[in-house]
Amino acid sequence: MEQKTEKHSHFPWSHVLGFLLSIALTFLAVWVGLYTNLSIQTIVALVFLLAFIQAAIQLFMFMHISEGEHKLWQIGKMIASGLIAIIIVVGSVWVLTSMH
Amino acid sequence: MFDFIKEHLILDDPLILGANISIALTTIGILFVLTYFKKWKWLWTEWITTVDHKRIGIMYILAALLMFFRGGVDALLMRAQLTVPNNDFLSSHHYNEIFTTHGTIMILFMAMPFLLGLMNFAVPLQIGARDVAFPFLNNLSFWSFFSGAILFNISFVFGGSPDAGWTNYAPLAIEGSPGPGINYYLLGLQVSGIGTLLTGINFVVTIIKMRAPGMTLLRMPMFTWTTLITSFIIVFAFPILTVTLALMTFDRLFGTHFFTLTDGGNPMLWSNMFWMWGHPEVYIVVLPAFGIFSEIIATFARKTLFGYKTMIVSLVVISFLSFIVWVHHFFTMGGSAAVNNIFSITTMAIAIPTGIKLFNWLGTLYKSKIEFTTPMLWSLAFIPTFVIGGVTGVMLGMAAADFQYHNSYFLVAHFHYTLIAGVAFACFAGLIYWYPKMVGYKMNERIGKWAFWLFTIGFNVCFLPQFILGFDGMPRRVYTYAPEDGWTGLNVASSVGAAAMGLGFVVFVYNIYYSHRYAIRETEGDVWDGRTLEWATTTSIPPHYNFAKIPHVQNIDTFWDMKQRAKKQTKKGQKEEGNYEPIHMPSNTGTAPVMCAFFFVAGFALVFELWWMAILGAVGILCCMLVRSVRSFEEDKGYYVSVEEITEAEQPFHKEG
Amino acid sequence: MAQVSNAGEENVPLEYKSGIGRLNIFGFWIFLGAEVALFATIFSAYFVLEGGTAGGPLPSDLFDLNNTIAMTLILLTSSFTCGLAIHEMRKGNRKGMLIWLLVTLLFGGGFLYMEVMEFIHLVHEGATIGTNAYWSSFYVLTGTHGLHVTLGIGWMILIIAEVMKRGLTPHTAKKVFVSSLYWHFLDFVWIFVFTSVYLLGMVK
Amino acid sequence: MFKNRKAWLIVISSLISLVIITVLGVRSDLIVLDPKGPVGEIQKDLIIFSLYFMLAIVVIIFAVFTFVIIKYRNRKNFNDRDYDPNLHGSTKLEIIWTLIPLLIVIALSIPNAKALYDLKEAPKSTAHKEPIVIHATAVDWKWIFSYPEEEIETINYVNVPENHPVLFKITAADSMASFWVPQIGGQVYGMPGMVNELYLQADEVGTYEGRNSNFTGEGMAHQQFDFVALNEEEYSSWVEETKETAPKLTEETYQKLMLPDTAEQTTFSSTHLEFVDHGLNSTYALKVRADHGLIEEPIEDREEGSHENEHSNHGSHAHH
Ligand code: HEA
Ligand code: HEA
Ligand SMILES: [Cu+2]
Repeated sequence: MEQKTEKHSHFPWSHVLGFLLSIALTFLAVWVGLYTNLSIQTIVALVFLLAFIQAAIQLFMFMHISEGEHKLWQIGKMIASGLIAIIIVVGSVWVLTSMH
Repeated sequence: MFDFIKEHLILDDPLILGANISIALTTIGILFVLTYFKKWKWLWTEWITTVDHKRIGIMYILAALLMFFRGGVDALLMRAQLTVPNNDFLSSHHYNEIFTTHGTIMILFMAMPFLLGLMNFAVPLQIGARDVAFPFLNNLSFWSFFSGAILFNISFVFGGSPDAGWTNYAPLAIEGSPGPGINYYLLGLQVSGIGTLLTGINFVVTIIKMRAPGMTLLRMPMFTWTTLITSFIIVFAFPILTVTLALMTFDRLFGTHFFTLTDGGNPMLWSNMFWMWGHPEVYIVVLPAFGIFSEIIATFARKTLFGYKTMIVSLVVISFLSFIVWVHHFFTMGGSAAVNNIFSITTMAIAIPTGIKLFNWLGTLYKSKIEFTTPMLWSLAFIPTFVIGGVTGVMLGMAAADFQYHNSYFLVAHFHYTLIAGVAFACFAGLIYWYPKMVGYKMNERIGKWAFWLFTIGFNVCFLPQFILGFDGMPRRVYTYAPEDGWTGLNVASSVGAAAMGLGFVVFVYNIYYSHRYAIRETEGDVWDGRTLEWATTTSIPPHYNFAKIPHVQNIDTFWDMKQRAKKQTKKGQKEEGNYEPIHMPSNTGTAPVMCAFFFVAGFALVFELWWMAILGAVGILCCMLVRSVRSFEEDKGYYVSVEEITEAEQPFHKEG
Repeated sequence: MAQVSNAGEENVPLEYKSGIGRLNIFGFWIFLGAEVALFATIFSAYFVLEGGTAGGPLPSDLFDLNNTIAMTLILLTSSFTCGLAIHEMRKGNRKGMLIWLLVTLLFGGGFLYMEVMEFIHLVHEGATIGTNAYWSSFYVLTGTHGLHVTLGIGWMILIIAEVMKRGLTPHTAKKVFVSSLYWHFLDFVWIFVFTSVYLLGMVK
Repeated sequence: MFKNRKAWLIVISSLISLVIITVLGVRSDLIVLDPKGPVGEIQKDLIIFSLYFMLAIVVIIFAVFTFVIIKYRNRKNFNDRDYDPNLHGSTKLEIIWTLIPLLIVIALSIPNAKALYDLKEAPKSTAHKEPIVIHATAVDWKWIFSYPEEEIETINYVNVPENHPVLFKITAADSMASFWVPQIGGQVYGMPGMVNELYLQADEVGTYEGRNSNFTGEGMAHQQFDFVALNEEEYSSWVEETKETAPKLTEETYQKLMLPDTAEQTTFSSTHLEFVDHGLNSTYALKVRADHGLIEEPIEDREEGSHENEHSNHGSHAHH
């Protein structure tokens, strides 16, 4: 079990960085969505990309997902969750909009 | 209040009136016996509040057997109605309620708890653990399953059963079924679903974190593997069910518009969400069954499992594929050719990993030394019968052909061939196999074989003709048909088969009684010459702490391996004397059963929209949660089993050894 | 359970010190996986029913950019302060941890307050849970998230009380850590609520 | 009991008689396997094609299974040379039994995909003929057929000319139903607020059984109709005659049909499409029932006017 926490016990660099990044990403998403003239598909793709990056920041910088004796299981579990989530959402929309 | 009861108690139907009376009498009888023999305290401290995974497992199995009976009686009633054309034994309304409760009960309150019971009983033993990771949650899981099951079952005498099929499709279940029946369905499943989800989490953590030293992932018994993968599927699939049920509950109680015909709701969304859970669900029940068969076949073939690693790979592949095939349940809904095509392919792809498993079982039998014990008979019968179920599944998976099979008896035959040959056979096999561990003696083999042959032959006589009925255009869920349809002969055959199955079940249950009276009690732990750790306990019924000393694992089939090595060293094996250390165990919980009683209250209240009672139930639940978290302030650390007690409990070993 | 032995190494954070602590934290990750599936299902309902706005006001007319950005920033900040609390905890600074937890709670309360105000406003504008499929799914999605926040607040209060009473032990540290995971997860979900409901709701 | 031969005899003879019962049960005229039109034909061919594969698989597995359990059963003179308790796998075999099913799945997928696309279009053999359009609407528990061109509406039976493609536009007024004429072709769902298209064609004059096969409540078992294929002249004269003699369909009569009940075969010389299209309006039947006091809560008419709602069809319900 390796814990890398004690290394940065003086100043919470990773937290501050994560926080700033999150704020930046949020505003970036707002800007892409509301203040550009991209096509709607591009906007949807971009803002979701940004959302996923931000979610990853939460997981790694705030939630310490890569800690604990079973970190690989944890990370694997969350990746699988993400995959299932995408299947559920994209699958449902695809299937139900294909009905006439 | 009295009026409320009078209004909803079903008294106008002789069948149900009879059931009412017999339920009332049985309840009074049980209460009387408990009081007379002063068993209340025993019941409470030894069973209701227990956190011992073995006892929880046994309670699951008892409940499942009871539900098998209920679902089975439903089935027999349906078969009685369908035996001849234009029969008026059951009205359409009754028939509809009965097939709905039959399907729901068999899958959710029979198959699931039966398998969860076997997992609970066997898995911690197989991995050499003292209990599951979260014993409190385990008790909570059982009771929430149980209160959900009871809630669902009382519908039949109080207020009316759900009648929209176990799939409960909208709009029929919203605009077309005003009574409380559908609410019972929604809330009964909701409450028991919570229990299942918690069990899933519990087993993932148990298996990943609590294995005995040396038991690497690739040394885990196959049943443990299937439990692990099943638990992962549960963790991903049951939340979908939770949401789906909740949304329809909102539609029915709070006027939302998810699945309604009015105001933009989309009834097809229900089918979509239901099957996103529903398809993984059928693999949730069949994968542990595969695990059970793997254990039993390896044990009685006296041979190690063939292709252990590919078995695992195929498990993982199946579990992933199970999430991307759901549309095959509604190919006929009018999706585009592209959608149907993709989902046809993913569906048929499941045949590949399943085929690998099947051939590996055959490989296990190759160059083996088969002993035809009853658990082995059930497991062997599974192989050819399940193949029929599986390949017909692949036929259904071809969307263009499914337009002809859908909603026909071909489908009914398919899923009984998978559910019964896959799941019910595994339940019987697993129960007989682990029975000596549970109670200390084997079930009678001779009676067991009668039950086996009656049930399996009856099963084929019942469901094989149904494939043909499907080709002859007989739709499912019809309460009657006309003589001109030409379906009479095969229906008669089918009903005869069902009767034989019923008889087989009765013989099976009788065997429980018979063996209780007459079976020879076992004196040591290894009654079948087993291969995995559950057989390594010194006594035939493991003590509540399972292992006095946690075993060290060096191989797959650990216990077999240990025995082989012991044989080589000395004839008797080394005697491990004393040197016990006190064992830490969790204490019992009264909070969970009480909390689940409140679940029941809240669920019942919502069924009838009794808001005050619902609030009462909710407050009760919250209080229990609060009590629980305040209790854990005290760092409830359980208790220690003393060395003397352990030495005492491990006695038989010394006598024998 | 007992057989999960204590890892005695010095630099192991408190919450991982006890066997039960490690079990609970790992179990909580598994639970979060289930939560992801739960929210994904609600999202799928939301996306499928997105067009069902007949007979009610349109979301793009009712959503207010400043309000949502404010809510998002509040929740983001609370996630940050919650992280700081864990940071302090790992330094063994009980007081610092408690302060940051309280700050987190304050932000959480603020978020809830804004959400409730928003709901009231929407209801006034004629968008109730029964208006149409769109608004039903809107309220269930944001409401489920809000309910989680409420539970999170209640839970954290209990844990703060416990830490005040018994100090930082492996037992309490584990609880703080698990509740922080929960809190970050709420922010995790909110990112997607913000993106798909509010932001895209205003784009369309 | 089960140790001796006699028991095995009983078991085996019952299994054999089971097979005999089943084989006898297979009459040659199982309707799904005896199609009378090109659509059913495509599906039958696919079914038979897959059936060969499945039978082969079943036979192989049964054979191997029987062989191993007889050869390797533990018995008095068991030959221990046949026993290899540590045989734990064979990469070669495992690859083989992964690849063969894979090939079978591919072999099944291709004709299936082709059939799926073919079924979305009018039958090829009669591609030169303009399909007749018939709307099929399921109402608890009856089928309503509307011929918009011919201005005819029939209840519980539908007349079509033989050898002529028919485009059914399938929808429902209340529950989700499934339109199925097994001998002519496979089914598709009808759903309120949505229209599914299904091409069918009968190649032989005759009356075929059609029904709703999806569960819709109490009367579902009786929700049947006659699918009648006439030759072209008979069909035209039926159209002519009906137009002249059949009564017009009033909205009042139609609303009676919206109540959940079975119905007699009836004919009208105008269609309900004049006042409602269930493919666009999913609440018509509910409103009628609310007016008759059959549903507790009335279906509200919104201020904006119910017609607007109906036509602002949201994505998935879009009408083609
Ligand atoms: C335990 C339960 C269980 C299991 C294991 C399965 C397994 C499978 N099922 Fe089944 N199914 C149900 C329970 C189950 N099913 C239920 C309950 C329903 C109906 C619900 C309802 O509507 O009420 C249903 C309905 C159902 C449908 C919907 C039909 C319809 O409504 O029109 C379909 C369609 O594709 C389907 C397909 C399959 C397939 C492809 C498999 C595959 O997993 C089978 C794989 C196995 C094999 C194929 C055999 C072994 C393999 C080999 C020997 C290798 C060689 C074989 C080939 C290459 C073909 N099932
Ligand atoms: C694990 C699941 C499981 C199991 C084990 C069974 C077991 C049986 N099932 Fe069923 N079945 C389903 C799951 C299951 N089923 C599902 C999901 C459906 C779909 C429901 C729906 O459409 O919504 C279904 C539907 C279904 C139908 C179709 C109904 C219809 O569409 O109209 C039929 C018809 O024959 C049937 C028959 C049987 C029979 C005869 C048994 C037999 O195995 C039962 C054996 C009998 C017993 C175990 C009873 C023993 C008791 C006695 C002998 C006591 C007798 C005493 C008295 C009568 C007082 N089942
Ligand atoms: Cu399926």
